[in-house]
Amino acid sequence: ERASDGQVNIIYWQAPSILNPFLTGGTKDIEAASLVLEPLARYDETGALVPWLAAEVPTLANGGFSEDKTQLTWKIQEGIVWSDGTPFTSADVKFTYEYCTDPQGGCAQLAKFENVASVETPDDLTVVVTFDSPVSNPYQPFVGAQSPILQQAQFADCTGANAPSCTDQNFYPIGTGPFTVAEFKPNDVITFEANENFRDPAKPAFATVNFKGGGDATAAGRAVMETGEFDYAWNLQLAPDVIASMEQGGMGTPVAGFGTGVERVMLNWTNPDPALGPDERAVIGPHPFLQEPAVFKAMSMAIDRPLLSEVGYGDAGKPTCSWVAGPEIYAIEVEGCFEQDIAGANALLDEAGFVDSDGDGIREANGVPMSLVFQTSTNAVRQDFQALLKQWWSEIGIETELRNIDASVFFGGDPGSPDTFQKFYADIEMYQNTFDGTDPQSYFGNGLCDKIPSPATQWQGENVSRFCMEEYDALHAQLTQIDDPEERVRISQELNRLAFENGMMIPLVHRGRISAASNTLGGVVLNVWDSELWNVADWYRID
Amino acid sequence: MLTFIARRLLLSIPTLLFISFAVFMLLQLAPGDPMAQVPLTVPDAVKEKMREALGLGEPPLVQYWKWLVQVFWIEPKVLIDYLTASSTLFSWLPDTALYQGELRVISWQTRSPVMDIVVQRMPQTLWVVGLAYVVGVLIALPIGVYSAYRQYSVFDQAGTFVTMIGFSIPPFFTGPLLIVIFSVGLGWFPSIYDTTHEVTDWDSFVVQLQQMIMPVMVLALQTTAQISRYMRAAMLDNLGADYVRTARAKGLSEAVVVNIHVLRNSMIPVVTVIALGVPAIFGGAIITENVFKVNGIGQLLITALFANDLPMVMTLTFIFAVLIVLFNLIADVLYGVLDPRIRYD
Amino acid sequence: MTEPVPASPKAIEALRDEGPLAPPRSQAADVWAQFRKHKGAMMGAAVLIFITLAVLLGPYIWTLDPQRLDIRNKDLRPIYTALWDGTANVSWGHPFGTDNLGRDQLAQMIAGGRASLAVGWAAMVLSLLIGTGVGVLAGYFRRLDGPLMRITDLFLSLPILPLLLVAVTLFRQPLRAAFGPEGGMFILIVTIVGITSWMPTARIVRGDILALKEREFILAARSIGTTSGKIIRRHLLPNVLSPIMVSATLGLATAIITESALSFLGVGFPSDFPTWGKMLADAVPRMSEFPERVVLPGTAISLTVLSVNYLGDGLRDALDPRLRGR
Amino acid sequence: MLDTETPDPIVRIDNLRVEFQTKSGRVAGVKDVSFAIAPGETVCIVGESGSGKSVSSLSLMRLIEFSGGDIAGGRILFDRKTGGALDLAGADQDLMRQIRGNEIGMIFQEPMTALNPVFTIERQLTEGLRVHRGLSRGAARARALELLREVRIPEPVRRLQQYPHELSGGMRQRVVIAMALACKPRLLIADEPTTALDVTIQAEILALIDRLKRETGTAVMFITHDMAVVAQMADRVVVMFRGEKVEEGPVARIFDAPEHPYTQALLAAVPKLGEMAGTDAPAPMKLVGRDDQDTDPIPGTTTPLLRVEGLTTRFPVQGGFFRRIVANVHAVEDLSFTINRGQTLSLVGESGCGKSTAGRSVLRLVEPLSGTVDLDGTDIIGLNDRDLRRARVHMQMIFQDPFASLNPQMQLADQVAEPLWNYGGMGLSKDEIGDKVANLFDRVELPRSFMQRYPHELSGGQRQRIAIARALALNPKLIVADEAVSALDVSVQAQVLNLMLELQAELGLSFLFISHDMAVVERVSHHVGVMYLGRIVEIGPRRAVFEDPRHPYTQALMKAVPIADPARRKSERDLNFKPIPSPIHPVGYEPVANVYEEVGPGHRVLVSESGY
Ligand SMILES: Nc1ncnc2c1ncn2[C@@H]1O[C@H](COP(=O)(O)OP(=O)(O)OP(=O)(O)O)[C@@H](O)[C@H]1O
Ligand SMILES: Nc1ncnc2c1ncn2[C@@H]1O[C@H](COP(=O)(O)OP(=O)(O)OP(=O)(O)O)[C@@H](O)[C@H]1O
Ligand SMILES: [Mg+2]
Ligand SMILES: [Mg+2]
Ligand code: NI
Repeated sequence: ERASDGQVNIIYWQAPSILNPFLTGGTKDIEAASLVLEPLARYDETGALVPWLAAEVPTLANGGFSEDKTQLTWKIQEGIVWSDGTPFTSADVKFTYEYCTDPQGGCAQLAKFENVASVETPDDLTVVVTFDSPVSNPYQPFVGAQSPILQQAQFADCTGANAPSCTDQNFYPIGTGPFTVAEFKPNDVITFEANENFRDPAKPAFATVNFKGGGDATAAGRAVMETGEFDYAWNLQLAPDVIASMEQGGMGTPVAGFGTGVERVMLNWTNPDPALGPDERAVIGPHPFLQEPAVFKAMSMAIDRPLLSEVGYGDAGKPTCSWVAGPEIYAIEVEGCFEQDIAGANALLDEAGFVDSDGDGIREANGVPMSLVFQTSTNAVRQDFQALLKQWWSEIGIETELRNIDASVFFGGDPGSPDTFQKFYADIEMYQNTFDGTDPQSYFGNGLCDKIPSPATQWQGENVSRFCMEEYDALHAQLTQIDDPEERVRISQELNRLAFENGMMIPLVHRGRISAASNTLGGVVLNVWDSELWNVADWYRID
Repeated sequence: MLTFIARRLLLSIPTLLFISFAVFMLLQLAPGDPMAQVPLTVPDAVKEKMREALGLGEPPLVQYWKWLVQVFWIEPKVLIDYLTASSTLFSWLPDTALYQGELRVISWQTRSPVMDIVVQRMPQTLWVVGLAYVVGVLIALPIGVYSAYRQYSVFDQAGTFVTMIGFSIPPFFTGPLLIVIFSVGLGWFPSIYDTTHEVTDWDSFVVQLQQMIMPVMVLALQTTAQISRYMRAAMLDNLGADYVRTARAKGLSEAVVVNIHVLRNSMIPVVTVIALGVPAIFGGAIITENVFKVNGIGQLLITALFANDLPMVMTLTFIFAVLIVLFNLIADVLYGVLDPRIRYD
Repeated sequence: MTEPVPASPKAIEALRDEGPLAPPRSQAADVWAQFRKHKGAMMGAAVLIFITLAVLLGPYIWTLDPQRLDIRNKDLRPIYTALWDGTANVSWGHPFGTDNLGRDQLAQMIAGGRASLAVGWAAMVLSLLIGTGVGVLAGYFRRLDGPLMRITDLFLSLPILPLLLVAVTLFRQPLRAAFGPEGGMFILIVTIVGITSWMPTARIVRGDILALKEREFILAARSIGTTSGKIIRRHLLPNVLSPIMVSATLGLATAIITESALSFLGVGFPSDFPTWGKMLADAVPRMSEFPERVVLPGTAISLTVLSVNYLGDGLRDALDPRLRGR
Repeated sequence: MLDTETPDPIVRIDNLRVEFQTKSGRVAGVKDVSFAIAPGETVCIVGESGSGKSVSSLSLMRLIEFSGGDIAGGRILFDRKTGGALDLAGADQDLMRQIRGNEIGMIFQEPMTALNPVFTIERQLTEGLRVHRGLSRGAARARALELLREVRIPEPVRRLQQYPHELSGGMRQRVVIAMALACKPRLLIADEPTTALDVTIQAEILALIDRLKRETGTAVMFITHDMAVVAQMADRVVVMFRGEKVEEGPVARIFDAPEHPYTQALLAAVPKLGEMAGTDAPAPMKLVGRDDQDTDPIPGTTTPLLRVEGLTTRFPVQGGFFRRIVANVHAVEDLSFTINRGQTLSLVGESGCGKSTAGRSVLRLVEPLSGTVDLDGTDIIGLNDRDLRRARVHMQMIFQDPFASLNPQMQLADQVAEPLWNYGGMGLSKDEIGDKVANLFDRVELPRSFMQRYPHELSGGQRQRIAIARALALNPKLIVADEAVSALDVSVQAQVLNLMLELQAELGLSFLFISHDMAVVERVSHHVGVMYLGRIVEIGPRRAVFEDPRHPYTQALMKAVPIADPARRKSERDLNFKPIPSPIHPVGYEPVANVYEEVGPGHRVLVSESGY
């Protein structure tokens, strides 16, 4: 029954600062907003697409997706109303498209609407999305937590340049979701109330949501599992032994799910030598020695992936040698990849002529010592990884200097900061990222030559390692043309292999996400393909 | 006295301008771009527009001037409007409408007026950090007095020992330690501060007390350590003074001699030390706030910093500077009030 | 009553001043004698010397590399836990135990102490130099008082974090190039802690100088032709030593703790470079299973601060000839 | 001899011994002291600094415990109003609290610090009354007012609301006396109540205590080191020396026929006003036990060394919103005098009349507003900083407070050598400087073993000799001695004075001697200038000024000086003092120029407005 279970307390150790997902890139903001704003369809915990506000997912099979792959027709469920009681119509969907694509607006999710030529509304419940060219994956706009639907009535005056200054709208969006915003304190706490007008009269079970932000993962985990103050803690990036000991608290349990995230070491294909000056660093290639196959192969061989996985993620991690390790079908198996082979690595390097010529324990490549600056974000597990990798590489005569940067700076993408992962002012760096849904095509696009970040693109661009290979580009182009699932898998695996064997990066661990839920909280289904709070309407209290 | 205050206030204006200018220029030096949060896909032209909307791209001096106007002209107008419209104290005044929708100081991070957020954060900071200061002082004073009165006694030695330990243990250790003991082990207090909690009756007040007690104690430990040292030194200075002997010769009891005659004199330097410590309250206690999730001013500053939210950082820093200058003045005035020998003209 | 009248009046004897009774000794011996009487100070000195020697000589005696990971021997408990817990996982090879990656805790304590003490002392000395300098100049030269005190206000209102972030981004590269990653960060941290913590010292010293300046012996020094510089050096500085000492002891603690807070916030030394503060911060999540990991560095920090505090107390007494006589 | 003891003394101290716990073991502050005080009697305790006077009195109040001492032996029998004698030495502190302030009142030495600076006079006066008498606030206030009237404070009603710092030293001391008298104690202990005060105020306070004693019959224990005050006040005298009583007797007997050599020496060292009558030049004092002494008069020369003309010094008083100068303290106003080589000019006057400022202005340690200072042909006022520093070689200063004028952190030899270092050693090598310093120590009769010591290890007299040695180091022509002996015990004072006179005779030094003590001035000066409110009201040869004072202020001053002779006691009626007007005048105020009338050779008297 609606609103019968009192309050649910959710803690995110990063605090949301805005509730309009079109104006922010932060997961915390998007997931907080997902309690209120909903898309037409979203991914479920298996990565499968499920209709949400739409009546069904349009496909080629049911005719919702045109044969020429340029038109997608959504049918909206009947009887959906906004939380203010007004009906939800296709006009709102069209408005959302216009809102985000307004050139003055600075929409953060513009990529979702990249190929969209137009959005038409033949009637109140029908939305037709037309693409400017055939697309193999049309489920980008209005799908997933990153592109939900805004209410036209509320945001009509907030388009274009007005978007950022509409504080009220951005803080208190009206949505169709199970909850409405009662109070928003930026960077601190949000109070939600059950939506009176939610389409399922029995949901949500909770009357209010207390969404707290800020702090650190340890405290969040402790608050759920040890003290029981909170019911749900998001994304606990903690060492497995720490999580295990928290579980001893008996108030809650960790929930894990495997998504697409692979913790990997990116190798810099350009020369990050500080002497080159800011505009030339990370632009001019090649790296003095990192592109030597012997070098990156030896580095990979020196790694004990199962150990890393165990130390860093426990049950929530699996060693991997794939760049895209999930969904599993796309992953590749590499012979001997999980075995550490220091001797072999040393032999490989010796053979390739990288020897320690001056006896300081560090090999030289063309006269320069093989010394690497290794950066990553500040996070206990990553620092442990760094230490382990440093040690292993030192055993094969490669010296590493560690550096860690605050996550908000490292992932902040600030073109002015020298410390972003995109700028890559280091030899190697470690992080993971994920993609939405289960189709890896656009993610594989991150290895294309034209996605290289550079000053010209304000340092934006996803090909962070500056890996550039004609063969790879060609193969990826092929992938975009092919529909046959099996063929897609084959090409994907091939792309994976190319990336691994040519030293784009060194995959380490396919890591799952761990969150924690209170033992008294029912209905939690961890979804790594969409917002973790995707089914919050189904949550209830176990007595 | 009044002219003294007025003159000092007048003098503090150039000081504040100087400070704000220096801080502004310093922040300009910092690399960073508020467009950081804007995703990669936004075209350059759009970004340029957004940048202009935020007042970037102009020479620093112009930006500084704009900021000054916003802080000293537009924000006060908003404040007056608010006071005359909805505050309990001044709402009898006719509603003013000074604020005509000019651009206020906008946070780049949340796209909302900085002042609104600051006002929102104030209560937490005041409740916790402020109360911690008060508690710390209240504990420190008796310790200082008694340590001095029984100099080199066991109490004195133990006091020194404990306060120095309190001083040397960082809050990021004491905080979690208390949490492990009292929240996890005993389950007495919550480990996470609820900033939405409102005190309406006795029970909610008790809840408020429970959630404040640990952060307050962690912070108070530091204050206690310092203030009790000052108090002890001041008491020692005064206990040997001639007037103490006079007071005793009058046949006054020890309690009166120490707690009235000596204490009153010893408070003079200590009160100024206390007053000078007040601005730090508003600066927040970043680490303690972080540990207990008291999202106060400290947390605001650090998130703003990491998110490159210059208007927020600048405004907070400036508020801090204002408080420092103000409390410097208050300390001086208090000195004069407490010590009749000081004359201001 | 009858008073016996001495036969020959030796009145001049009666009028002669009594000189100091004890034979004169060298100043150093005097200071030492007084210092030795201060039990706390002696203890403080002993502890401090022990800690200093331990971190300086430790690496030669305990030669394990603090950064060496020995994953098979991770999470060992300190040897003493075997006293009450027979099943504890201990090893004589790691008397203080190991951390979650198998780094030897004893070696880390030694290496961490080197860094923490170095940062503490260097930052303290820097802040004392600036603080005393500004305080003396502001107190002594009327004209400098206003400007210098405004600058003090400015620095008081500078938040340390923005400053650090700015400094890190501006200077890290050149410093790293010149002094290596750890050396560069060391210089940065020391400088930042130094220049953001001298203000209280400056205020106190200024106040004391203002008071001292009115004392007659300063006027006397002027009347015998002592120049301002020499007045400051010979007459003022020795007399403000005691407040400076107090600032110094508090400053050392603040510096060590600020460094650890910076590590805690992730803007300090490289992550594999141990300092006491960082060890403490890193161990906090596992505090209940492995209490020794917080207790050991925590105790080290407290002991250092305490011993410096007591040492300062004793030195202050010993250096002040007025107290020394008693 | 046998004392004629009153049968029932109010307090009787028997074999008192007081010890202090110090770091170097237990030391005795008072070794063995016995005496008694009868009702209505004034017993003066005299002795030098450190002889145990204060310790005895504090023991009587049992306040000694609070200064770290304890009564190690002896009895203090106090005759309580009710119920006979009580041994205070063994009484507990609760009982003592009832006695203190109630049956025994005490006046302390330092009026400046004896009052709590942050409470009003009313509060401090009524406190004791309310504790002991249980008076209501109003009644206590009425009584306080009455007390203030009794001690003759002007405007008593206003005083009640004032704070101690708003009162002058004399008024404060009266408040302290009022406080001690509040509960009509039967014994009043006065511990050097006038030492810190001007002669004029001292005379008033002494008269006041004397009158109160006569009117109320209170017994008074009067502690002082000033024999002149003893002569004025005492019925009986107890002489103390290094913690022991050495002599006791009626005042006339002590002065006429001192028995103990210490008493004899003490009395010989006291300069008595009028002693030098009939002589022109000063001469060293004859001290008991010193046979080798040269007491020839020192004539000096008549060639001028220092010529001061129209010297004016004002201190600005800032105020108002912009801290502009709103008024000036006219500290020194149009001062003119001349000092001859080898001679001494003394400036006398009450506290605040500008003596120190005058001395410092001459040396330009404070910047004078106008006037000329000509030292041996050098125009001091016109010099720039560098030349001024050079010129300082020829003029040195000795300060009043031997405790404050030496750097506590510096060894004595270094302090004496410092002037030499400052001038590059004056052409001496390092060893020669060492020799010179050692010679200076000999010169001022300090053992060379003191060279490595610190100031706090020396007595006041020894320190003042260090200050003299420091002033002599550069062989100056002129020494300004600002109250150089005021802080010293009489015997030490005599030695220091003699030393100064000897030095003058030998080295031909000139002194500008600043003092408020008329007897000392009479002893050392060739010429005397009497200052009032920044002006010299009378100046001339010492003999002329002392034997024939012309200005009314000089005459009043002379009258106030107590004379160390019990036969020449002054009565209260002789005293007639007006309060000194403020030297602060608004900006723009131009005082009239000084006009003098020559009444004798070199003897000039101010005839224009003086403010008196
Ligand atoms: N608190 C103390 N601790 C140690 N010794 C003390 C203390 N107070 C006084 N004395 C010693 O006791 C002796 C007597 O001191 P007391 O103060 O009675 O002298 P006094 O005659 O009053 O001198 P003055 O004329 O300077 O007041 C001195 O030798 C002094 O050093
Ligand atoms: N630095 C100063 N600033 C302002 N006023 C001063 C200063 N020094 C002295 N005065 C004032 O000048 C006047 C003369 O002071 P001065 O010290 O010369 O008197 P004095 O005769 O030496 O008194 P005492 O006998 O107390 O030493 C006093 O009213 C004093 O308050
Ligand atoms: Mg005394
Ligand atoms: Mg004077
Ligand atoms: Ni006899």
